[in-house]
Amino acid sequence: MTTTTQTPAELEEFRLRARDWFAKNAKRIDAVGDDGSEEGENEDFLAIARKFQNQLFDDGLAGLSWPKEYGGQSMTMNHQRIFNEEASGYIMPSSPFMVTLGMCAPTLLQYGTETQRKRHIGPMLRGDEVWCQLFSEPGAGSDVAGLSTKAVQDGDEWVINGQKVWTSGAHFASFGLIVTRTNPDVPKHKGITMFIVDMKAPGVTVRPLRQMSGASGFNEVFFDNVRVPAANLVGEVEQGWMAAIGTLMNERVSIGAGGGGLGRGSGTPQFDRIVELATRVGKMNDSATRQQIASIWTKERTLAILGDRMRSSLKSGKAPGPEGSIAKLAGSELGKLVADLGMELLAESGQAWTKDDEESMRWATTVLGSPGGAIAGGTPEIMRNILGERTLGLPKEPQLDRDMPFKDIKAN
Amino acid sequence: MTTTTQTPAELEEFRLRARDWFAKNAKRIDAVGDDGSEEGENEDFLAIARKFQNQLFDDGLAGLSWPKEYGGQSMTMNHQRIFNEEASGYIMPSSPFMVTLGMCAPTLLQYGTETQRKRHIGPMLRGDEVWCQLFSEPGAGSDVAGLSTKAVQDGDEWVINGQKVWTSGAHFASFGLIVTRTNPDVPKHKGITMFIVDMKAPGVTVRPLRQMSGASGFNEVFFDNVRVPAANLVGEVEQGWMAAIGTLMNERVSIGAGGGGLGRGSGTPQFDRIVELATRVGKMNDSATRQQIASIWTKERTLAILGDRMRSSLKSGKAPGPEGSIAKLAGSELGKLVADLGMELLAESGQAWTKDDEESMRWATTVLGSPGGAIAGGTPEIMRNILGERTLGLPKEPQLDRDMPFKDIKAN
Amino acid sequence: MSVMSEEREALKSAVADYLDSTFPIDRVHRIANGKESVPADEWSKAAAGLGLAGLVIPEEFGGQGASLGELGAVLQEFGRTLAPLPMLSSAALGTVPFLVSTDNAAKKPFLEALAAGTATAALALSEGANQWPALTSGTKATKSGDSWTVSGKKTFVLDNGGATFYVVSASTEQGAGLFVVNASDVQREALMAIDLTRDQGSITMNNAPATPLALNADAQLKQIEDLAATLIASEQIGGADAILKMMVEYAKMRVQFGRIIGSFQAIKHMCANTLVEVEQARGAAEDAADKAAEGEDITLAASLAKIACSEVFNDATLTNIRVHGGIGFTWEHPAHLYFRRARSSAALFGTPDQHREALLVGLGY
Amino acid sequence: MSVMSEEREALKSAVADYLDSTFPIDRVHRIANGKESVPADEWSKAAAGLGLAGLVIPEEFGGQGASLGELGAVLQEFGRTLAPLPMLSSAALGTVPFLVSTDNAAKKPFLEALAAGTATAALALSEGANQWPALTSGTKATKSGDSWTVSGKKTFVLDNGGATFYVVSASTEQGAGLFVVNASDVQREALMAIDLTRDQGSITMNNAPATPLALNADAQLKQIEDLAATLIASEQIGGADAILKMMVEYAKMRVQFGRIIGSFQAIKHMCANTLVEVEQARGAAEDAADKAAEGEDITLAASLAKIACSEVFNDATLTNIRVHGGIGFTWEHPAHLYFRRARSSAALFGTPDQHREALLVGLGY
Repeated sequence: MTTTTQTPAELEEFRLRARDWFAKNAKRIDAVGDDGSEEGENEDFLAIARKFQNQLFDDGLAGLSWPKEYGGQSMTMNHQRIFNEEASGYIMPSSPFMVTLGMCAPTLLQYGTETQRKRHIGPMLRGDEVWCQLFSEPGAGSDVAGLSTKAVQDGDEWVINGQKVWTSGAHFASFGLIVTRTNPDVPKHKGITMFIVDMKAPGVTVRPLRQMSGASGFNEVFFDNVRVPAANLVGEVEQGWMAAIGTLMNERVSIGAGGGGLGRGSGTPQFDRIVELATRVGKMNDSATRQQIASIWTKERTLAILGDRMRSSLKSGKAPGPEGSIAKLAGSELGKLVADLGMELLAESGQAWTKDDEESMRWATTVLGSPGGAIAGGTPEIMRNILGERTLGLPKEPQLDRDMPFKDIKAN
Repeated sequence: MTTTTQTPAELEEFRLRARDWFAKNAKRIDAVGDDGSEEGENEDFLAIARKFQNQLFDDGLAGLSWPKEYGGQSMTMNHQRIFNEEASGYIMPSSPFMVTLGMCAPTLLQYGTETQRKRHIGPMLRGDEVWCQLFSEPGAGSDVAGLSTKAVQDGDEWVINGQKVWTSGAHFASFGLIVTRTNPDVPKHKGITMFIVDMKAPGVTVRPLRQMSGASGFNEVFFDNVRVPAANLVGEVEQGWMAAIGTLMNERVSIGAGGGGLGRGSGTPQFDRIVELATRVGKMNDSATRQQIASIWTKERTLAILGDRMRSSLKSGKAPGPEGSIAKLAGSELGKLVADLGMELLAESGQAWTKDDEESMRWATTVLGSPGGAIAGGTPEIMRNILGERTLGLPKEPQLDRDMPFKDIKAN
Repeated sequence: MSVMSEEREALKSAVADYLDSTFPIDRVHRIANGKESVPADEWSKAAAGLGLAGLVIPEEFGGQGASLGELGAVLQEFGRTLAPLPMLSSAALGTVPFLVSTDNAAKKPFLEALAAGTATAALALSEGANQWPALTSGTKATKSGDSWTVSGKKTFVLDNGGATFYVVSASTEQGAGLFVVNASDVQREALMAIDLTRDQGSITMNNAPATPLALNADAQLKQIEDLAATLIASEQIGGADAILKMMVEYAKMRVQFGRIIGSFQAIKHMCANTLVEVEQARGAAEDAADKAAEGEDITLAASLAKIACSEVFNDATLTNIRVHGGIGFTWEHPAHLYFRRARSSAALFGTPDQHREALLVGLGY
Repeated sequence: MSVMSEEREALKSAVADYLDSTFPIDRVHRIANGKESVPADEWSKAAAGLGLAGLVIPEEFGGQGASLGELGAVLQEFGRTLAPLPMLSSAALGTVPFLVSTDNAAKKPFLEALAAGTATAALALSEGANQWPALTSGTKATKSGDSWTVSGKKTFVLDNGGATFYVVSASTEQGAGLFVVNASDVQREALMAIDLTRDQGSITMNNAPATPLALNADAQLKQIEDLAATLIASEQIGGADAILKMMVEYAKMRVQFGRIIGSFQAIKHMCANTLVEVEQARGAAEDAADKAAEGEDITLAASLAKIACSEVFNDATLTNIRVHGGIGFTWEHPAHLYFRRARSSAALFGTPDQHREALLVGLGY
């Protein structure tokens, strides 16, 4: 991140430039609840997103605060903030690039070799390279450091065997950042190494993972003797855990800050949606319903205030605080409240509906998506541990596995 | 407990006898919420309770299922059940004897010497001896086995030093069951010994412990070189933990089963009380209020059903299950619901009132009593541990102190 | 913490054995996904073997003459296994209206067919969402000579696709009536349903020939609604109990951070809270079923059971997914089948909010 | 996660130092128990030293001319310490009506006395429980010649016992009005209060001489209610934050089962949940105070703040007792002082339920 100063006039000029760009290139959000984030991540949507990102890059509006030498604009966080402000109200079809730009690229910028950065950051910013993040495993969910995918050195290459899971975008990604176990004889956090892996390499199998709602944005990825050149090592051998933590913290900031422009604006879409439903079923005068609807408004507004405060705080140069975890917990509570009230208001028609009743269908999707929404990206229990230990300074639980060689740890 | 069979006619005869006795000797519950349990435990109330218990004993209705040789009636659990059924609807001023008869006497019956039983059980049943239970300590609350009150043998006596807390009735008790640490060099559960202690002995100081509500049913008890004859040992030296667990389980069954007749009957007193309040403040037509009032009814009824099922289960000879802990958790949830709704309905007058407004005063007492009600007798967290580990069979947490000599354990 | 009689336990256990061997959850999952189907004669075999189809049908009509308490116990097992047989829809909901009716001649042929398992009944009361107890105003029954016909539309009918005949409420010139209509005389429409293990649909009747079961039947209809709430609650508590076991089993097996996750208080307490809710709701469900068996007024007990069982089933199925973490919200895991069933059942025969309101009315407020 | 300016942080910190040294919680506890009393000149000393009494009074009237944002920050510190000084009652609630009024001549003497700390004001709006926003119908103001008198009764007045004068709402022939009435002209009655750290009472006025601050003042009264909710919310969030710190401190120190109890997930997650609530409510409280400082319409923001801060303060004070276990519900422990304050503040100037209803109305529904 560069920190050159800029005059208010320069910033204002930039704002007008961004405003102009959005007016020309983006679609306004007009439907209730339509913030562009629910369109899924299929190939069609990827094409739209890529075109959008290409344009952004070509017009010098991608990677605003990233170094010029890798394809960024070397501008300031203030430019980014202004860009985000102008973006609100427009549909930003950027979700296929969230992992690429929000998690993988920052990790490469920090831990990658010069060759890796020169090679990849530009295409990432341009939307030409989609990346995925290969961390979670079936046996290592909340306990990411418990991973067991192996990488073994073989001459100038490493050979990877194992399985990853919950990989967003693996089915259209060109590359992935993978963490592997390269030394099982040291404690679990100490034997982990990170690589760049070509997702089209022989031995990589991507299988979509269908969620309970029927959606399948996640994948399982199998590695069967996948060979990776030593040049693809990210950071040092057996130092991959720190890089992985960095990636995960970028994820949290990225989700929290609204993912480089994917902010949901200042509206109260869940409130609007529930009011529409309550009005339709004739419950807007029922005080029990009203209390709950008002609670949805308060939670949504509070989350918006939290987001604003987080952005001002980041803007003023403070280190990111616990806001990401707080927002995640508050967000899943809001999600549950909305799903529960929606089901109560719809009554029988929330659980069975005619084919043409798209509204009930959408509500069912909301209800079926809400449990996963609370878990993906870290369970509420893990969030509470993070807040309790890192923010409040409460002691960790006795950790039986912390100093034990990985191979001796009790596992699934 | 004797298990002699009895004919239906004998039981019916007993029922009529009990019914007759209550009609002659007890007062009917007529005021809403007045189940006799809120009258506190002062000396006046003790005199009333003692008179009542004397009469019960003299008329052969105390200790129904306990052995005749110690002053009981050697009847069956069916007699006890019938007695309890007949008791419902009457005020039972038995609370000063709950600890004595529900916890201490059963422990003496199981672990005491023949001399101890002959000496104490009769006077306990007659209401002449009130006992207290000296388990909790300031440093050992949820972790009762972490107690540090010491007992050291000195010839034919033991010398006790330390402090106990949360002792109900210590200010009018003649005797107490105390658990002490007699060996700090073995793991914590293994160095505990139980004694009978004369509460009037030199060196025993009882200090009432005022609760946040202003009530003071509990005490702190200090032991300063209190000498106890070796004959007062209950069970074996260093085998006191098992006896203590027994006492605590009796407590749970006793509370759960309605404490030998102190059952709350089949009514819904909290519901009745909240309906009265909601009616008075004109909220009985407000649907948000109605939903909550109905929830109070459902929880109260569910608790009553739980109690009935527990009694039938005990009656049919099954071992007591997790009902005590379940009822305690459900009961404190109900308490919170009632306190919260009461405060919302009273609005400003729940937090300030004129001297003659006894209703507001009573509500304030409810609100201020509710946090303690949830904690006393075991916190919700401990209840959940018990249910999770004993009932569901989930593994215990890593216990760092389990096999460590007591003196090496980290303490407050 | 059950207080069932030994005979009832024995029946429950026989049904459990049959369901566990015939409909293990993997098979239910395949059936839900349309990869396998239930043999057409499975129900009549179960009827012959365990007497499930005619469980509460009096012996004089070929049934077992068991009480509603037994029916509740059996429904718990169906709820536990999600077995795709019309136990709730036909042997419970579709059958109780006949028990409520006093017209022996009218009900005889239907009950005999039901008891044999050669026919299934479906209860068709609802005329639309957010109306509970169900209205009858949208369905008219008309008498012409000695015969009745019914016209109108009913919806949210369980196991609609397989029903042989329908028990339909309708308005007549003398208040509400209860009629039987053959499936061949109605037009069926399938609904999309959140519950993948039980089909649901609506029927349209245009002057469909109908056999009257009861006329001037407002009181009977109320009784049927109460029984329906009680019976579905029994099924719900069975599901919730299965889910409690599922989460506990996973919590005892899954390792993270070098420990069995059930040793973490967060997980342990989620399980304990579910246990607390389950035991309370079980009490409420069995209390209602027992009162129904005794012929007592179950207005309050039914509402209590439906509230408690809906809430615990909803809560437990969500908690179970939380305990499982990622794997719990995949399509392949059976957790969502129960999650879906819970949300469906909670909405049928009165939502918790509707029953709470009904409780206060029933209590005179 | 505060986003306060440095100046505001400095003021907050100076006030914190003063309160921590002058009113440590042990002393507050003794004062609450009547074992010690606050020196009569403490408030005027604080007024002279830190300028607390006249914090938001314009400089032309002898005050500091600070914004409502600063006032909110200072009130957080008073909420944190429960300091028994009339900061909320007089310097906040008793002062804002004067800021809303445009009658400079009328307000001058009162504001000067307030700023000097030689007088304290009390806001007397309420005429009874369960009426929010407060009615004025029970209090009549009558003009005779050039002078006004007020008759009626007001209640739930904070720091009633020490007030020098009252700001009273009353009905006049032309709508609602706002008046100042001297304490010497009213009859005071103390109320029993759940909050032991702040007295509360009612006043009866019989033709009490009154100075009008605003007539036709319905809009101003609404504004004062919104400001009152915002200001008490600032105090509440300070209290909740103190309680979060108290529970965390105890959880880091107390040992059971050979472990610091804060290492148990049950305790850790209680603390984390409180943190989550506190940070959200802090955002809501500061957002409302900042909007008020900017002169924006705070109808919605004030309700949001009052709801969030009431709920977190109530929840946190209960959780804190749970974390403490037995010791937490003893009289000697300060936990209950906050528990009591929380329940008092939640009920004043609109309960959470009342504000939720108001929010929907404010949003046009």
